[in-house]
Amino acid sequence: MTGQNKKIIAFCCAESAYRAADRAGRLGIHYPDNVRVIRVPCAGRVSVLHILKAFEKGAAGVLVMGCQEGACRHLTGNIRAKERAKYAEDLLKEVGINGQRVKVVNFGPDMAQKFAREIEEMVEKIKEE
Amino acid sequence: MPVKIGLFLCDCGGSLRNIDFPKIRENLAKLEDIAFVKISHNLCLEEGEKAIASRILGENVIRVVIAACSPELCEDKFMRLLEGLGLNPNLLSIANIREQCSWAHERDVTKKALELIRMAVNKARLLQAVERGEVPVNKEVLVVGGGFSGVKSALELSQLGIRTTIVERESALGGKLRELGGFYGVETSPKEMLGSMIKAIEEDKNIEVLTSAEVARVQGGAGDFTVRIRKGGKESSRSFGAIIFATGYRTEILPQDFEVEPGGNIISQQKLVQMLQAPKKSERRPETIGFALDFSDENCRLPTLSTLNNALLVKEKLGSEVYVFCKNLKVDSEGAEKLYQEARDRGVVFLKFEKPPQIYGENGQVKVEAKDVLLGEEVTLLCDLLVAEEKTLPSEGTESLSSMLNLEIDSRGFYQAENIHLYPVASERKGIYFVGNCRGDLDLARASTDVSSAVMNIYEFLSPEGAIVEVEKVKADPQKCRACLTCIRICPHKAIQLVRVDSEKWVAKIYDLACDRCGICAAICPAKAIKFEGYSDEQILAEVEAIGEGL
Amino acid sequence: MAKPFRETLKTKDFIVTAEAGPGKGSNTEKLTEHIELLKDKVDGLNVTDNQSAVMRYPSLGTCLLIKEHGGEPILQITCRDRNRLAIQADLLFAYSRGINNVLCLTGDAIDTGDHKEAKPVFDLDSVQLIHLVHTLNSGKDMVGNELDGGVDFCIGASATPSADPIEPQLMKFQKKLDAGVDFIQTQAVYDMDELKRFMENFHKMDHIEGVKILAGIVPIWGAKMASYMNESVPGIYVPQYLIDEIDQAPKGTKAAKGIEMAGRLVRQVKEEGICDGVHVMAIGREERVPAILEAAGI
Amino acid sequence: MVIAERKPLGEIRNMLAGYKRILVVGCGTCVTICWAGGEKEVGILSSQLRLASSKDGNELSIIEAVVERQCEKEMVEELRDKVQEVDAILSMGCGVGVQTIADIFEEKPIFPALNTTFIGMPEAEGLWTEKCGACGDCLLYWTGGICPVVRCAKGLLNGPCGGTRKGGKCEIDPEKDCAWVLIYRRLERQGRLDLMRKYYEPKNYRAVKRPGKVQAMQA
Repeated sequence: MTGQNKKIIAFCCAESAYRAADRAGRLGIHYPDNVRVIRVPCAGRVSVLHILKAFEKGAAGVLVMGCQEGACRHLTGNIRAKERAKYAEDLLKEVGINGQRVKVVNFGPDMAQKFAREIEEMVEKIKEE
Repeated sequence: MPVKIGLFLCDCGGSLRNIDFPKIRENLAKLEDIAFVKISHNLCLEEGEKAIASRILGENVIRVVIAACSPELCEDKFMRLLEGLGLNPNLLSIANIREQCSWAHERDVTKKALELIRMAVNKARLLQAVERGEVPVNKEVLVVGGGFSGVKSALELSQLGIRTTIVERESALGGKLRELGGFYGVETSPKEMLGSMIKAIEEDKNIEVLTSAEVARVQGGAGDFTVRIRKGGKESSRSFGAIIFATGYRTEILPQDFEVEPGGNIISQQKLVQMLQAPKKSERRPETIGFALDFSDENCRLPTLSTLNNALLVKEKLGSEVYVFCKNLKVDSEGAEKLYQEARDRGVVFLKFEKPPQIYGENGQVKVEAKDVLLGEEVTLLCDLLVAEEKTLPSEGTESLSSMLNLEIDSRGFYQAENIHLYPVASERKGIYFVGNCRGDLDLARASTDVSSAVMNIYEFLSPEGAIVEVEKVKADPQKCRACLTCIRICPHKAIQLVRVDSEKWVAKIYDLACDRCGICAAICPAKAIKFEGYSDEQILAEVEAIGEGL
Repeated sequence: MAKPFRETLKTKDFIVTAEAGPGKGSNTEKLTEHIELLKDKVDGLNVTDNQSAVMRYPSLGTCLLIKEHGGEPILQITCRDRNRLAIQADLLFAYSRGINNVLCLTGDAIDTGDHKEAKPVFDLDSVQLIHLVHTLNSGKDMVGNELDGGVDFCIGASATPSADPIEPQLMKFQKKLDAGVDFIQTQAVYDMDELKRFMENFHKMDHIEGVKILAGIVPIWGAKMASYMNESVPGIYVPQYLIDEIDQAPKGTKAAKGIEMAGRLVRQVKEEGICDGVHVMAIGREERVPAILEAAGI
Repeated sequence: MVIAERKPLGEIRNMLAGYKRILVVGCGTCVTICWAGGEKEVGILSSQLRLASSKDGNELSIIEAVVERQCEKEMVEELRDKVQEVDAILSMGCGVGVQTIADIFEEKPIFPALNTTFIGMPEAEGLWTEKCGACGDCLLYWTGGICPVVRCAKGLLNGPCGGTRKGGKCEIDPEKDCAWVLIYRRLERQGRLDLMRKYYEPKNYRAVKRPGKVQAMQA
């Protein structure tokens, strides 16, 4: 089931990554269209269960996009996201899925280029297998 | 009766050409809980809003999905629109089919748009209403620290009709006001300013002053702090709606910067002021006085100010030679530039150096050697007195107070503002504010602006509208909560407390006023007891579910 | 036949004991060689009991071997591998075969050995073991039953002079003295000042009449070996200056240097009268013990 | 509080080999508090199992449930309907929960998803350490409230052993404080060092006849 329809789910923090995605659209910066953005109030809202369920429902890759470290309005949101992604990676490795398919990325609200690049990178990664 | 969902699609004036709207309508109209699918060109304009209103009122729709531009732009407007129609604003789900779909890709993205809308529809099915309500808020404010900032805060709050209590550790109010020599360029001297302030405090029935008193413990959250105050060996507990920290700063001479032991003819600014104000007959009038500045510490706004003030005071009272050794004089404080000019006019000599000068004691005088950058040569000066450079540090107790209240402190030990640019006076805990020098070295003018912005914040916070919140938007279910304390320990805003439910079981309670809606607790709760309405696990997973469905 | 160790303790002014470490297997050839080599040169020959929790030929078996060769064995018993029933039975058997010196030890933890998944016993600890031997000596077993045929053991224990912090160790040492011991064989000592301080403390303790202290000497044969011991052999702290000294010795002369250094320690203990004797633990290099004693002028 | 830790997925999948319909049961008490077997961990393990089985191409249907307290018969009884629909039960409770379920639903095979490790307390966020070994004869009164039976690697009553490392660390682990050095320091601070000087008889290791039983008087 996984990897078959090659969807990527990006949990985007409303304060930074989501705005970066909007900005990419506004600036006409294009990126692969198999990403589905889910808006969350903070990267710290994304739990390990969400990441695993995303894979279970057919996602080929999951990105958790939060603010720059130190710039999180909730102080520890992005750091928690990083720890949880590490836990999710171990859980996926146990299942036999390449841990690289989960990635935490730090954004400023204006990093439109970076948003597009991260999507392309993940699309490349899921093509390899 | 299945949930009735009204679905509005906006083609942004027909500009979203790579989305086939009729195809989407035909696909989604089939779903039985979709009441209607309305395509329009300009939902953001007056006309579009009327269209939404008429369709919603026409059919008994209880959930609304709008596929349009980014929620960052249109969410608030549509929520207010729904509220106007008597529909709870949280029953709205938005699909971003413009910035993150049509504009983000060239080729036809009807399939992606459909999937984004299905995601929004799946989420909409599970949305629950969240009522707004007023949280009872204690209208009294606690001011910790009775220096300039503390007293000024109390006075300004009182003018807005807010009762305050000042807790001052020393036996009298005033703090640094009692030590400073003068605010040159400001007519009233610190003494007179303090005097008038204290008179105003005494006459003001809105302000209660507790001197030689300390904060022992603080519990509760924004709008409802329970504070135990220790005075004269006894502890009493009071409750307050907000707390202002105005605990100020302390200065310290850094002995290791000098080969010579401080004391004797190396003195502090404060000692110089005492000598000038009450010169003892016995002391010989010092011929030359030197000031040492910013050897080791760049942030030295206050030392620069007190150096300039005291240099002019010396010129006025003693007329002795005055030298100022500095690396680069920071004159960004209010009126500091003018002060510097006046000092130059009065004959104060400023010596600029790269490396810190060498300082030796020599038969009762202080010898200072430094390479003057402007002259480009080694300069040696003998002074009768050297006023040493002082480092500004947070006042004692900042460390323990901050850990008691779980507040962040910055690398130099001062209180850490939540966001140094946008909310410099707010802490990351709602209802707790920092003013004046307890958050970094600020001059008088900056301290006053701190006070007024904190007072404005508090006024708004304690006003009736300020206490309106979305009630229980993030809620811990008492049945499922195991009181494992995980959420309480990790909440960055300290918005969760343990409370007794019907007087026997301990559960976690999230204080709506203090909660900043980040959801970190909901993600970490091992019992999945915390529901974040609008971003609950079920709602997020419903969006994920839509991704599998495809066309 | 060698003199009983209890007599030697009373009469001899500088007592020397050594340690025979059995191998892993039933072949006792090498062991016998060591016994033959050492039995006449030392006043007592200790036998380790699964040293460092590594399974080996049993301590009791080796003691019998020593008896057969006319040596004076000192049975070491640890509380790690046997519960109170097994220990009492072993002691009865040992005494019945003429082994009447016992060194009561707590024993190294299972984790330091090669059977890391074994169930540790530690039904008793070293102090309780000393009390147990006294109970048996008085003709009764641990729960008060009369013994048909008693025992009379000469009892020894160990101590750690260079422990850090030292106070808890001294309290434990006092408990052992209170329980009553005839001799003490300390853990490896390298720093003579530390040993002297330990002895000063010892003289201030009570129940020390007639108790002989033998300083533990563990020769080092190389820097790597010494730091390994520091890291993973319990109770051993080789100071850096000694590690550097052995390190500087050119390749090939490490053995001689080790012997010389050990000999120097033994001589210092003897000449300065710090302790009543030494206990040389050559851990796998028993053949070098005679050379060490020679180097020390014994 | 009982502390437990989840078994590796591989070990769990080996147990479940051949079973098509599984009931994964969490427990809402101790193992929720120590993040091992609460509702969230039930979701995570179930998701892992579905992912793994779909990856290997064999179908597996999982029902998720959480019992308030798995060591109470009445609470476990509520699973009866769900148990009918499955071939095997995977319990995420502690060893007691697994066995309570096993006793009630004897016809269905029951598998533990956790390793019950010890009775302990939270040391830091996400970190629990052992404090009590349930030996049935508590001696904390003379050790200044530090249990040597559990926190000393050899469980000595007349400690410390000769193997303590520099700085009062334990023989088996340089990071771990020697329990007896901790006891010494605390008793010293309280001025009760005579408690440590006293000789203590060998412990009665059968204070509780195993498996233990406690019969309270009728309240």
